[in-house]
Formats: sequence, C-alpha cells, structure tokens
Amino acid sequence: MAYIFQQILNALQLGSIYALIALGYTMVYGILTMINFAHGDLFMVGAFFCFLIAVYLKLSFVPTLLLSVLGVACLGVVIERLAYKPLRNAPRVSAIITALGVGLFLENFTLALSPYPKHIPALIADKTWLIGSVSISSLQIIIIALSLSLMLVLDFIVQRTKAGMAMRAISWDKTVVPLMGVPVNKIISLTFAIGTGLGGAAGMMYGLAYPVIDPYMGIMVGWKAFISAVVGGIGNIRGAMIGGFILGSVEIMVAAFLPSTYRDFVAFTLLLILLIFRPYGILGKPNPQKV
Amino acid sequence: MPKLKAVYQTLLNKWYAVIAHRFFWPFFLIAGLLFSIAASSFDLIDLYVQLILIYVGINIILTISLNLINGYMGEFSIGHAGFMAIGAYIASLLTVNIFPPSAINFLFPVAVLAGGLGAALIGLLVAVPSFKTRGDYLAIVTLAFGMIVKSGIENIEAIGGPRGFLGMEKLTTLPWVFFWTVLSVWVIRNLVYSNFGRGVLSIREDEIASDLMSVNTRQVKVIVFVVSSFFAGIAGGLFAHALQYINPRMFDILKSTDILIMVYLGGIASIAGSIIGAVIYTILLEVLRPLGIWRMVFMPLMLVLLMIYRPRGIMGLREARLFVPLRDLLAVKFWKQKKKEADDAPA
Amino acid sequence: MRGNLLLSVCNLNVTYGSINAVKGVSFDVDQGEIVTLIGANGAGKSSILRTISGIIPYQGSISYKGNDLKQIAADTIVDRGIAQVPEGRGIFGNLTVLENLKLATWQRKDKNKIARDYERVFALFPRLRERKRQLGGMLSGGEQQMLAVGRALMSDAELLLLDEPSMGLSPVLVRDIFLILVEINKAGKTILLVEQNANMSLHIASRGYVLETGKIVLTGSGKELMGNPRVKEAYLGG
Amino acid sequence: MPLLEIRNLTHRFEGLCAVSDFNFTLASNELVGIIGPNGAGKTTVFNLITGVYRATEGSIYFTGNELVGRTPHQITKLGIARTFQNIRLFKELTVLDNVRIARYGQAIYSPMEALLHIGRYNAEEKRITDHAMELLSIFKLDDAANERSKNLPYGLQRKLEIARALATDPQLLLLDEPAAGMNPNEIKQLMEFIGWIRKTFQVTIILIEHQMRLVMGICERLMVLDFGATIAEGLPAQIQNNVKVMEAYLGKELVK
Repeated sequence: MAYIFQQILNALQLGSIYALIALGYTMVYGILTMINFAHGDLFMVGAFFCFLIAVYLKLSFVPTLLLSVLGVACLGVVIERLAYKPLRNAPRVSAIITALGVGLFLENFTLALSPYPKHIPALIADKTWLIGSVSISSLQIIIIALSLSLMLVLDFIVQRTKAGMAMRAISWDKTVVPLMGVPVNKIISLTFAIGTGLGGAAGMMYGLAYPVIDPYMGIMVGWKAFISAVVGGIGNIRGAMIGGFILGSVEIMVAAFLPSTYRDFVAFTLLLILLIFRPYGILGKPNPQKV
Repeated sequence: MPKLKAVYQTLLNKWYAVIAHRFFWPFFLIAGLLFSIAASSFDLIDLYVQLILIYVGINIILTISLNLINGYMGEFSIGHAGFMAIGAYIASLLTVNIFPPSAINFLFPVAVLAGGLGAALIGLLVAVPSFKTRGDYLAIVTLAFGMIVKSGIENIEAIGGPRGFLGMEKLTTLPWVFFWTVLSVWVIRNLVYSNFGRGVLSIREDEIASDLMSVNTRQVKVIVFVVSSFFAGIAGGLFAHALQYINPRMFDILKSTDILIMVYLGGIASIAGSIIGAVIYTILLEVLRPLGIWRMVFMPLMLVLLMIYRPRGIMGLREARLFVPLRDLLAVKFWKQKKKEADDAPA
Repeated sequence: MRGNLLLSVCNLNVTYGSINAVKGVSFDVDQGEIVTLIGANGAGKSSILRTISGIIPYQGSISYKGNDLKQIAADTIVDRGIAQVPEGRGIFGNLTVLENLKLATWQRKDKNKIARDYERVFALFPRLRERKRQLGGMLSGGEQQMLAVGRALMSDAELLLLDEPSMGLSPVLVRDIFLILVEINKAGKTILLVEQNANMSLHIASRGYVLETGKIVLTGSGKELMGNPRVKEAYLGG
Repeated sequence: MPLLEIRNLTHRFEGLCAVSDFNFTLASNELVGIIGPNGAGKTTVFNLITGVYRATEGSIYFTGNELVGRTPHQITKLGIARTFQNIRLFKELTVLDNVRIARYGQAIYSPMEALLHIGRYNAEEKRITDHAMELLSIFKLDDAANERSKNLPYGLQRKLEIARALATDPQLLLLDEPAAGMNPNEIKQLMEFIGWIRKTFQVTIILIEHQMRLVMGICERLMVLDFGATIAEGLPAQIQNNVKVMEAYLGKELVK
C-alpha cells in the first residue's frame, strides 16, 4: 500500500513537469494553431540556464527560477519574431518545419558549446518527511506546488484578464483583432513569453529532480509532453494538465510493476489506444466541418 | 540582345521537344545501371563516395515515399523511421538467420522485398486511424507509432534489444540501390499520375468535397499508406545491409525529422523536389563534415531561412516536366488537335 | 452644401499578386454623412475598407481629418477614430457578448464614458443585454450583426466603416439594421457603408459611389443614383 | 417510381433540430427550389441526401435505393451530384484535374495497374481525359484547362464547380445557392444557364436559394423551410401569396 502511495507521489512529480511543458505547447497552439516543436528544446535551455545561473552566479532557488524563466521567455519571444512571424500567413507545415529546425538548432548549438552532460547543484536543502512509510522530499513538494500554482495562474490569465481575452480572440480569428485596436503582435509575443517561460520553469524543475542534464534531454520529454497536450485535447489548458498527469502516472506505474524498459512501449501504446477511441483528446472537441 | 533571347527560346523549345519524346529515358536508365555496376565492381570511384551515393539513393526512396503522405495527401506523418526500422529488421533477420549463406546474394532482393511487405502490412494498420482523424491528431498517431516501434524493438532480446543487430553482409551495392531507387520513383510517379493519385491530391485540397465527387477516400488512404510504408521498408532493408549494423536508436524521431526535412526542403507534392531535397541534404551533410558539430548548427539555420523565403520548399507544388506523363502535359494540345481534325473532316 | 471633410481617399490602388483589385479610386466622406459604395461581388469594395483600416497594403493616399494614415499601424487607427464592422461580422464566437464589446475598448482609458457607452449600446440593442453572458457563436445571424455594430460603437470612433451588414440576413432584419444605422448617424456618427444591397443602402445614404471592377463609374446623391437607369439595370433588378 | 423520395427525415445536432419530419417526392426532370431564411435547414437537407451527415430518423430513396447509411462517394456513384454554398474547388489543382477527379467513380482499373501503368490504365486514362476535356469545352473552359482553379475569376469558379458536379454523370443535381454573390444582371444570366444545363444534360435539379427573384423565375415547384420544418410547398405563384412564407421572410409584425 505504502509502495503504491509512494508511486503516486512520484507520478505527481513527473506528471506536473509534463503538464508544465504541455501547457506551453497548448498555449501557443490554442492561440496560433501552431505546433511549436522547438518547445522541448526551450525546456532543455531552461535547465541549462538554471545550471549556468546556479553555478556561475551562485544564486539561490528563487532568483535562479526567476532568471531562468525570464531568459527562456526572452528566447521564446526572439524565436517567434525571427523565425515564426514571417511565416504567419504561410502554409502551416512550413511553420512546423521551421520549428523543427529551430529545435535542432538549439540542441546542436548547446551541444557545440557544452559537449558533456552537466550536473545541476542542489538548490534546495533536501529535507525528507516520512508519513507512515511514504517519504516526501521538499523538492517534490516544491515541484508539485509550483506546477499547480503556475497552472492556476495561467488559467486565470487566459480566462479573466484583458490580455487573456485578446489571446482568445486571436485564437478565434486573428484577422479581425486589429480592428478592435488590439496590438496583435504584442499579444502573440506575450503568449510566446508565457508559454516558453513555463517550459523554462519545467526545465529547471526537471533539472533539480533529475540533476544530470544534456542538450538532447528536451527531445523525448518534449515529444512526450506534446502527446500529453494532445491526449488532454490540444488548445485546452485544463486538458494539458490532465494529459500531463495521465502520462506521468502511466509511466511511473509501468516502471513500478514491469521492467523499466517497457515504460515507453506501454505508455505510447496506451496513449495510441486512447487517441483512437477519443481522437480529439479528453477535453478536446472536434471542429465541426461546415459544408 | 533580342537575338540572344530568340536563341534561348529555340533552345528551350528544342529541350521541350526532347523531353516530350522521352526516347532517352531507357538510355539514361541503362547507362546509369551500367555505370553503377562498373563503379562498384571495378572500383571506379572511391568507396567512401560509393557509400554516399548509396545513402543518396536510400534517402531518395525515403523522401519520395514520405512525400506521398505529407506532400501529395497533405497529412503530417512524423513516424516514417518506424516503417524503415521494420523493413530493416525483417530483411536483416532473413539474410542473417533464415536464408542459407550460400544463396544470400540471390536472395537479397527477396529479403528487401519481404522487409517492404512487412512494413506495408503495418502501414495498413496506421491507415485505419487516418479514416477518422486528420491533421495534428493523425500526426500524433504516427509519432506514437514510431516510438512504439522503437521501444518495441528495444524490448525484443532475440533481435538484440537496445544493443542492436549485426552480422549482415554488405549486400547493398550501388546497382541494387540504383534499381530500387528507380523503381520507387517510377512507381510513385505512376501512382500520382493515375486516378488514385488524383484522389490523393483531392484529399489534400478538400476531403469532404473529394468524397462527394465520388472519390473513395478510404481506399485512397489505404493505398497511400501501404505504398509509402512499403518503400520505407525497402529503404530500411537497403540501409541495414549498407551499414551492416542496426540498432533501434537509428530509427528514432531524429531520423524521422531528417526525412521530413528532406521532403520540405525539396518541396511538397513533387517527384523532382523529393530527389533534389534528398540529394542536396545528403551531400551537404557530407561536404560540411569538416565543420564537426557546427555542421548541425548551420544546417537547421539554413532550413529555417529556406522556409522563411520559400515556405513551400524548392519545388513545392511544382513538377519537372520530365516526370509528367505526356497525356497530362499535352492534354489541351491533344484535345485541340482532335477537335480540329473533327472540324476538318468532310461532313 | 458640404460639411467638413473627414476622410479623403485619393488614387487608391490595391493589388493581390497579379490581380489589380482596386484601380485608382478616389472619394471622400464628410462629417455627419452616410456614404455608400455599391457594386457587385469582386468589385473591390471590401478591399477599400481594409486599406482604410490599415490591414492591407496599398498605393495612393488616405487621410483622416487631414492626417495621412499610411504609416499608421492597424491597431492604432481605431484610436484615431475609425472603426470597422468587417464582412461576415467577425464576431469572436468563443468570447461572450460582453467580452466582445469589451475587447473593442482596448485603446480607451475613459472608464466613465465606457460605462455610458455600454448603456447606449444596450439601449440600442436590447437583445444584446439579454444575452450578454452568452458566447458570440451562439447568437443568430441578426444578433451577431447587432453585436458587430455595437462593438464598433464601443470603440468610440467617429467614423464607422460597415462591410455588407445585410449579408445573409432576412429582409426584416436588414431593415432593422438599416434603421439603426440611420439612428446612429443622427446621433453624430459618420458612416461609410459598403453594400451589395443597393436598394437599401442608397435609400439611407446621402451620397453614393458605384464601383465596377475596381473603378468608380458613377457617383451622386442617393436619390440620383436610385433614379439612374444604369444602376437600376444592374443593381436594382430592372 | 419517383426519382427521389424522402420520408419523415429528421436530423438533430446536439439536441437542436436542424431538419424535422421532412417529406419530399421528386419526379424525373423536375426543377424544384428549396427556399427559406438563413438557418432554416436547407443545406442540411442537401448534406443528408448526399451522405455528409447521417440522418437521425427517416429514409431517403433514390431510384429505389435507400441512401441513409451510405457514404458520400457511394451516393455520388448512384447518380447524385452537388455544388457548394461557398465554392469548394480543389484550389491548387488544375481545372482539368478538378473535372477528372469527379470521374474517379467511373474509372475501371486496379491500384496495381495504376502503380505500374499497365493493363487498362492507358485506355481508361484516355477516356477520362477526353471526357473531361469534352465537358470543359462545352462549358467553354477548355482554354483554361491547365490553369490552377484558384486563379479563375469568381464567376468561372462557380461554372467549373457545376461542370465538376456534372462530370460524375448525375441524374440529380443539387445546386446550393448558385446565385450567392451575384448582382441582378448576373442572376439573369445564371437563370438561362441553369435552364440550358437542364436541357443539355437531361438532369433533374434541386436548387437552394434565398434570392426569390431566381427561384420564382425558373422553378416549377417550391418548398419553403423555416426552422427545419416545411411551412409551405406548391407552385411559385402560390408560394408568393402564402402568409406563412411572408412571415418567415418579412417577420410577423410586418405582415400583420
């Protein structure tokens, strides 16, 4: 029993990281219907920023987090301006391929600068509490709490604020939005800043939880988070959270009861089956085709 | 100046006439085949260059087959390397464990073919979700499929699991690559310029309208996925016997990304584009090898720039006249001739 | 007797690729007028409105209250006092009626006046008040058109550009919308109306221009144009 | 036997009744108009006939075959073709290919013959291409055969869409608001054009329109829909004086 609770806790930890990345995907997709395939690599850059700041500036947890998020958010905005904005009216796949290119660029550029895996120092005093025979670490609590609160903040921004209203309007029809006096480019930049900033936060969390980082770490995690976003129903913020937690739980549970090499196999097979039965994800709705 | 223009125009017209007659196709093919045989048996060219040519051929097969799904049909498949893996493992298992070593040279095409058929069978399975979902959701299905294949192979100890599989002889030679490449280009071009091919295009343009214009969209999708994965499997078999070693990581998402890049670099829905894309990408990677890791920094940058300035790729939605059947190329001309003959005929 | 010049369009050209959609069009709108541009599908009417709102590039000059609009970004043109009701209404179906109205106040800072404007819009369109918490996508075509007009009023513009407000509405609704336009005009807004429904728009317009394949071919007061045999033949059904 | 017989057809979207208890009989060579205000369910009726939507209740018989449950391409093959309210051509494809695609159901060769360009392929392709060119030349579109259809002017796109529908060899042609975006002058031409098509291709036509001028001018019989229900049917002259129809179009208050 305790074992199961322990695994549930692990699942929550991994799931909240997936959920954070999935949120970034969903943000950008929901508003621009563009899959930002470089998102997983921005997550990786977040982990590297965290490493740089913690090692060279020797800052503590909170400033490191803020600086990493800010750094990745800026990078996200720059990428949007330089690489995606020129393609806003081009065929959708061109933007997707560009995003793939940007992702490859980030991976290999990081690799060129830092050929060996790096070790992130512990930024949080590692305390562990025992409840019954279940152990909870301070890091786990921080990761889960931070993810959940970021999701709530994001949901608030999109649903309740004026900027969020503009984002939703852009997602519906971005050609009409300027007629309302809304500066579309600024709102899109803001969307990218928030989306990629969340990815940066996730990168740092991941780096603290699994301290060895390398330039290719974003690929697999990124694709998995993308799949979570789709499973939840892409474009849907709550769906991304649900999808992230589902994927995290499935992976941890498979690893707990089967040989760990089966993890990806079972996880992806389950997701595939789910998608075949619910093609638009758990909270997603099919776009009714108008004839 | 005008004189030069006139000369240019006559030359262009001559060239079109040559293309229209197409008498040189067989010569070209025979010459290519002879050259590839000679090159590989008498070591006319450097072994390293031969290997690159082999990769060029394999990449053309991969690109053209993925272009069928992503370019002609307008779907977005990101799991092409998965089909390649299936072909590679089936063909390797056959040549290493099943076929008698003495007859291996003769049975090699059978092994490659079996790899292709195996991949085609799986392609049939992937076609089924495409009946219901489109766009991003179908992309995820193919992505998940690619990952399942990779992690599936990693968990089968009998074929080496994550360590990979070796023991293949170097059976992939230049002539074989030439043969399979020409075959795949020819077959896919044939498919595109047929009733079914037009069905594929109409699905890209507007699936509902296509169904309402009597196109059996399910049938078309099945054909596309089967043919595309068949050739990916063929490419896998050739790849395994060129490298003589395979492991599951070779067929991961990065490999699929490579193929995607070649498709969109060359341009969607174009045979010529696929060939150009595969050739440029493969050769550029080799030429830039001295740059080391920075090569992989510059390549994506170039891709991004290309997409910004030419969002549809080099040959996007255009075709070299060479690959267009005469009937389609000259349909209007033929029609006018016929009409004129009918008018001229005595009543 | 003409009033103050508000909007002046001079030698406007718009091209899409190789197609020349608007060819050297010039016209002007005075303060307090209702001016209509009529013409068939593809005559270039919508393109003209889009250039005024700054969302498509053009050659030629457009000036508003004597200021050239060429270098001004689309989202600040609204602030200058020009609001557009786009073709097909452009309602955000995923926002509520209230949010749709609120979005149009993006550039405005005058809180008190905004509150008064909500009341004015709801007084003009009581249906919108009833449905203010509903999603824009759930409204009927007529309600959406009301919302689109209401939204343009919320941006507190002096000049309203309307792109085919009658499109896809039944005759009774078209009549309602046009009556409201007259009312809005009387309350001080200047209106530039683009329409295929020449009958209705010439009826309420003080002046009209007839566009054919990107050129202005006729101009005159609403009454004059209605009596013109060429207009009768082509747009009023003989 | 009637050409088309619709019995108690009902269709609901998420509880909303788009079409309710629709009954309709059509004889060969008729030209019938369906009119009604926006959102009355006219296009839904077309979507139900052509199999885009599956009816919740009721049945549709065409030359004795039940259509409910069949896929759109099967229905097209039985002899029903349609155009769309907002033109849905295959934009990036040539005019010729747009028409040839509509011959998909008529071509007889197997995928294998297509892959290798052997067997019946050549003869069939020639037949399809000739037929398509023939059709295009009847519509005076043959000079534009190699043009991408998106480059045609609006009027020609409408024309091509009708040509494409006729390429499926229909017995019944469904036209969805063919006059959308046309001025009175163009509508007059369109009326002649529709009459000409009817004579030349011997097709039965159902026409959706809310431009009264057009339907009154050419239709032999009219159905009026409002909120998914049939509120009137009969000869154009009868419809014109029908109170219910006036209400639907002009609003209740106005009529009283």
